[in-house]
Amino acid sequence: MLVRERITSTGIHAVLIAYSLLALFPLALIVINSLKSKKAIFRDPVGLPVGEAFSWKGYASVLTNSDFPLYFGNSLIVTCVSLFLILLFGAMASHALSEYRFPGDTFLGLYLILGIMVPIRLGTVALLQLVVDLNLANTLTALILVYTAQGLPIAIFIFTEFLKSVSREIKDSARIDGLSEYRIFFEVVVPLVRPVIATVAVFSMIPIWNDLWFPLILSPGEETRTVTLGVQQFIGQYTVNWGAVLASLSVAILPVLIMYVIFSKQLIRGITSGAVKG
Amino acid sequence: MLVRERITSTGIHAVLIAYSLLALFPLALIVINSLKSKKAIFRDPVGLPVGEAFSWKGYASVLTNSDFPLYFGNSLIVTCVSLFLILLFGAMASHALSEYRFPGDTFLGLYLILGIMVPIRLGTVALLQLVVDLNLANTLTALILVYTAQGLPIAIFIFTEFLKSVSREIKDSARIDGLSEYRIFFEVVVPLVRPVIATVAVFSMIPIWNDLWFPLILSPGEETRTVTLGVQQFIGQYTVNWGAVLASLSVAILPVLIMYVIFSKQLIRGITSGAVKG
Amino acid sequence: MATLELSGIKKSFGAVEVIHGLDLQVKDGELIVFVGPSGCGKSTMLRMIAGLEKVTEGVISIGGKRVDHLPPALRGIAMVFQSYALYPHKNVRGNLGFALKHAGVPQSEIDERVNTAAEILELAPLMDRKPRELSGGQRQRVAIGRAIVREPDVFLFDEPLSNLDAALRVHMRVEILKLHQRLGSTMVYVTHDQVEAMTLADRIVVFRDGQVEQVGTPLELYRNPVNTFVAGFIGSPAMNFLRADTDGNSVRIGGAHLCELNSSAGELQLGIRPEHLTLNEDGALKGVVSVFEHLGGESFVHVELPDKQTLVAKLDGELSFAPGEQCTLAIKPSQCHVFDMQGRKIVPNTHAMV
Amino acid sequence: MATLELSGIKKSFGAVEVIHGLDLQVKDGELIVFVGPSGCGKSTMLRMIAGLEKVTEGVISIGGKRVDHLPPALRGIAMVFQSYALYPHKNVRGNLGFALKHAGVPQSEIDERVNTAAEILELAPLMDRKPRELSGGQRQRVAIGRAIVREPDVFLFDEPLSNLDAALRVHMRVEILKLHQRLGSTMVYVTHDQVEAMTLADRIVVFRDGQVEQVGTPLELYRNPVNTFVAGFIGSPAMNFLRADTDGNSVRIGGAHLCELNSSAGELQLGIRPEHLTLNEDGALKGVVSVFEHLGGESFVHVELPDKQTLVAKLDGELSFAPGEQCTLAIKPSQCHVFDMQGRKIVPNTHAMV
Repeated sequence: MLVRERITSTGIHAVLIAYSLLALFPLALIVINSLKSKKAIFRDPVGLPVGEAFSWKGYASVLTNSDFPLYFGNSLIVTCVSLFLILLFGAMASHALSEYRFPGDTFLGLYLILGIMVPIRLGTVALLQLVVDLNLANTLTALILVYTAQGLPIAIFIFTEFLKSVSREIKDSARIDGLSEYRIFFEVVVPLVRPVIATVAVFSMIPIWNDLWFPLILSPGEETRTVTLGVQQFIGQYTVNWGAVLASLSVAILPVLIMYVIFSKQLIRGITSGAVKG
Repeated sequence: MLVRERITSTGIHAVLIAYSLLALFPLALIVINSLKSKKAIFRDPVGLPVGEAFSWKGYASVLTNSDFPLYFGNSLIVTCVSLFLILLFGAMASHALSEYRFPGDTFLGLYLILGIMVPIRLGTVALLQLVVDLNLANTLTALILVYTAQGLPIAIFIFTEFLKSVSREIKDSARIDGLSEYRIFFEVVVPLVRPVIATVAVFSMIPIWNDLWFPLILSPGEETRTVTLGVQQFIGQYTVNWGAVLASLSVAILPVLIMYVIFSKQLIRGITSGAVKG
Repeated sequence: MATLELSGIKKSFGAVEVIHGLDLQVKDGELIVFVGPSGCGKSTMLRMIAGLEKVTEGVISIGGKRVDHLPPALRGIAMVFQSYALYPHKNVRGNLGFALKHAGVPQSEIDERVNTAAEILELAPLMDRKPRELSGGQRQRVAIGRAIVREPDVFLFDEPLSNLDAALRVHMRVEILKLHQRLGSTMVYVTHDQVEAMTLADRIVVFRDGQVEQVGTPLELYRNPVNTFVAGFIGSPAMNFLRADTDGNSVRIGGAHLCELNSSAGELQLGIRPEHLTLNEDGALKGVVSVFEHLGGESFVHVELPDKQTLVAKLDGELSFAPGEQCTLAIKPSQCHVFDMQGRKIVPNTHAMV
Repeated sequence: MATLELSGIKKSFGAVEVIHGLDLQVKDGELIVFVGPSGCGKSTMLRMIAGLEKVTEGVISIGGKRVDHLPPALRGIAMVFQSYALYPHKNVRGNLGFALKHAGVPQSEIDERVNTAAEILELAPLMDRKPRELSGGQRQRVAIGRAIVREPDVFLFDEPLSNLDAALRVHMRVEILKLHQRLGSTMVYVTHDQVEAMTLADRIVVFRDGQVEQVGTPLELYRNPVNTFVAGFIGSPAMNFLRADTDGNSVRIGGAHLCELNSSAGELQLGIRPEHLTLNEDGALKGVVSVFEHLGGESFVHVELPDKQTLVAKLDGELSFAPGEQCTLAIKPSQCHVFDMQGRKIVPNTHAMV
């Protein structure tokens, strides 16, 4: 079996590299074009940024002419905090639903998950009103709250599915060892479902990072703009600063790659244990 | 246990009604305001459309001045066909991954699911080029292909998780009874995972129906506009025809409600079996 | 080392009562086995003693101190689970010492107690392994070791051998018996397997539908079951039950006189253990062999009586019967158990040989 | 009703060979049991016969016709699975008739065959129920019925009783034996339980690590196991194995003369079945009782010999020993099994009483 494991491990790395090349091609295209002049972009979109085609102008306009670092920081704060809240509340709620019996547990479980079916965008008008009433308009807090609410239903759905498979006896055993319910959750349950947490983290992160709708509506102010919104300023009504758009997209890809590196080991373990027979 | 079941069933309906009221409040707000004049909308956003506030103008402009029915049909075609393809290919691929052993099955499983991590939007530039090369620009086919690709990874991830739980022996038994592999899939496996299919259907549908990005980029033409894109025409640079926007949003909610009715029974069964201890 | 007292224990889940008032005194150092079919409430009762389920009504005392309001960690109990329930990310030493470390016991004492437990269970060579690197039997030994280091007043075992294969189950059963002899602790052991119950228990508690059917030593239950449920549950192969009738003096099966009994006339059930039947040409039970099962050292003969009732006899392994052969069996009246039609034991006043 | 022939069967998963060349002839109407610990390849062999796994090398013939290239449905087999594998959305009648309907059998014949099977298995009152409305035993009867309606040449059973509780397992075992007596079909039955194997089989095939250790009738295996694996696997409680040595004439355990044997001098293993040991003051096996297990009708005494070897004796249920008591056991030399240190049986030339 050891041999087979080594083969599988090598194979997984091979497929990851191949996949990365494939998946990164469009990204590479963006990065390459971000280093070219506008003319060169349209003349030869797949050409390399060499000779006269090469241009720093995109990056220059992003980093000097705009508040790009601010936007980037905003995006980072909103995404990380929302993600943290989604994972924390999602996992804890699912743990409670799968572990404790209390009046209305079925109803609560349904209630928490039903959100999958109703897109939060349909409530935009009401949300905007609420945000204004709470004096949260043009704050990152508003975005964080909305994204947490948006990400929770599916996180709870997936967590509940996996937490069911955590042995009840191991939790009882910890209880007899005198651990509090919180320590049981953090010291016994969380280490057992780490791959699931990584999976949920990655696919909860993307829609938050990429969202345009809520930043536009809830916090379009100069101070609270996110990267995706910030990029829009280079897309004018009639002319588009393609170099700058592509340069900012290049920088915006960074956190996705960082997340990938952080979570990949756990994620692969989660996916293989899910996709491949034991 | 029968009593408990009845209690649970009544309770579930109670919670569903309560939830619907809560979830439908923003929708109701949209519908109510869509029936009001522009002035009335801003003077009293939660007021009922009575007396002088009442106005058909929004609907009138949607249904007469625009190609709204066309857009609606486009959205419907794109969503239904994409959904059908996601469910069909997703379920079949997951079945193959969980049922058959073949060289590279682990790698293929990884490859199919890794898409969760890389948002398809990052490949927009390359996609646009591909679509133009294939002469698919401004066709619904382009949208359907992109949405199918976008929805497949998470569909496969969730299907694989559930298909693992389908007893291997029941499939072997069908094989001994002489069923072909396709009939085993459609007659034995699909009926067993119907609630999962409903769940995946509902949460794959919403992002497709609501998407603005790809219709804008791949098929912005007059003939192939979707509802969400169509609504944009009422949002001018400086003036917004709010009555028309809200009226079109009201109509656009319809299919979500219809899906809800179609899938709710299966979906609730799926969610309760997931969220609640057996 | 302590007594355990249960008095008037009731347990309901919602409107459904699953334990209907249970009283039991467990003596210091006694090994008590809860046995019964699945769903009879035996595991629920154990989980209530552990504090993992709330008691709906009644009092639980350990060593004379009422504990039913205390959390599990303060009750002085340790529990061994069916699935071992080891922490997968800790090695054997970490698993053994975890509860003590959490309770703030000094490291030197933890080491001492862990090493003692490891020595008792021969775990010393495994101390640095993770649970996934252990076999089923080794995992269960670690689980038992984890209970030992806590030096509890009462050990609780929840079907600890169910996940092991047959050979290992026999081996671990003897290990647990030796452990009890060595530690002399009070133990409560839950199982659905009557062989485990018979071999391990000082006293057995037989559960059915949340009710205690009988409490007694293994031999008391074997020799004097109070009803057909206990009689059928204890012993393998299971006791034969035959419909018989009596005129107040003579017990007859299908018209044939079997033994004498002073009671009111009417129908009754006769319980006969397969191992008490003997081949005897003059026996009262004549019939036709329907199935013959050979186990090597012994054999089971299924005999169909003229009135279509069947019974199983456990006979010598040297014998052989073909289906359809005639067979005549005898039973000593003193080894017959007489039950009424509701399954309750009737104690006969006099016995006489056939 | 047909013969089944396996010749030179090998099976590899990737680079790992799990069946290392297997030959077996099953006679028409024979009930063959594959038995062995988990992972020994017995289920894989059954799945190859069914056509659910490809054969890596070798030939499978049913009724003289080679079938290993055919899909399962064309091999003339029917299979009963451990988890019953009923279609949950079809009722009992639908489950029974499904294969025939799919094969295009006319409805009148389907009805006839379904009704016959239902009658044999007493399923008539359950015909309109869904599988989830049936008990475990009823589900297994439906699964068997589904095999019967197909009127196969060979029935295949894959641990069909493993999911049932102990009492029901005994009952269904007898049912299967009766079914075989009634249908007279060729059957292959896989189990890990030696009791099922002993009671059901015409012949038993003992598997270990993808190899056949021994093929024979239950009594042949019980009386003449070819090695310690078969000897230890068949029979309950398991055979005792004692280290002994011989000078070419006398077999000694811990220095005490036990029996005579003509062979080369050296170490050997002595196999003694617990049921062949008797209490006897003059016996050769003197030791101290370490554990005493009482089962009612019989009891197991664990005795530790002076050289620290232990053995188990199965004695009368009326006896009682306390741990630490002296105990002397005797064994007839003709009931000793002599194995070399590699576990292979040595057939002794002469025997003599102690």
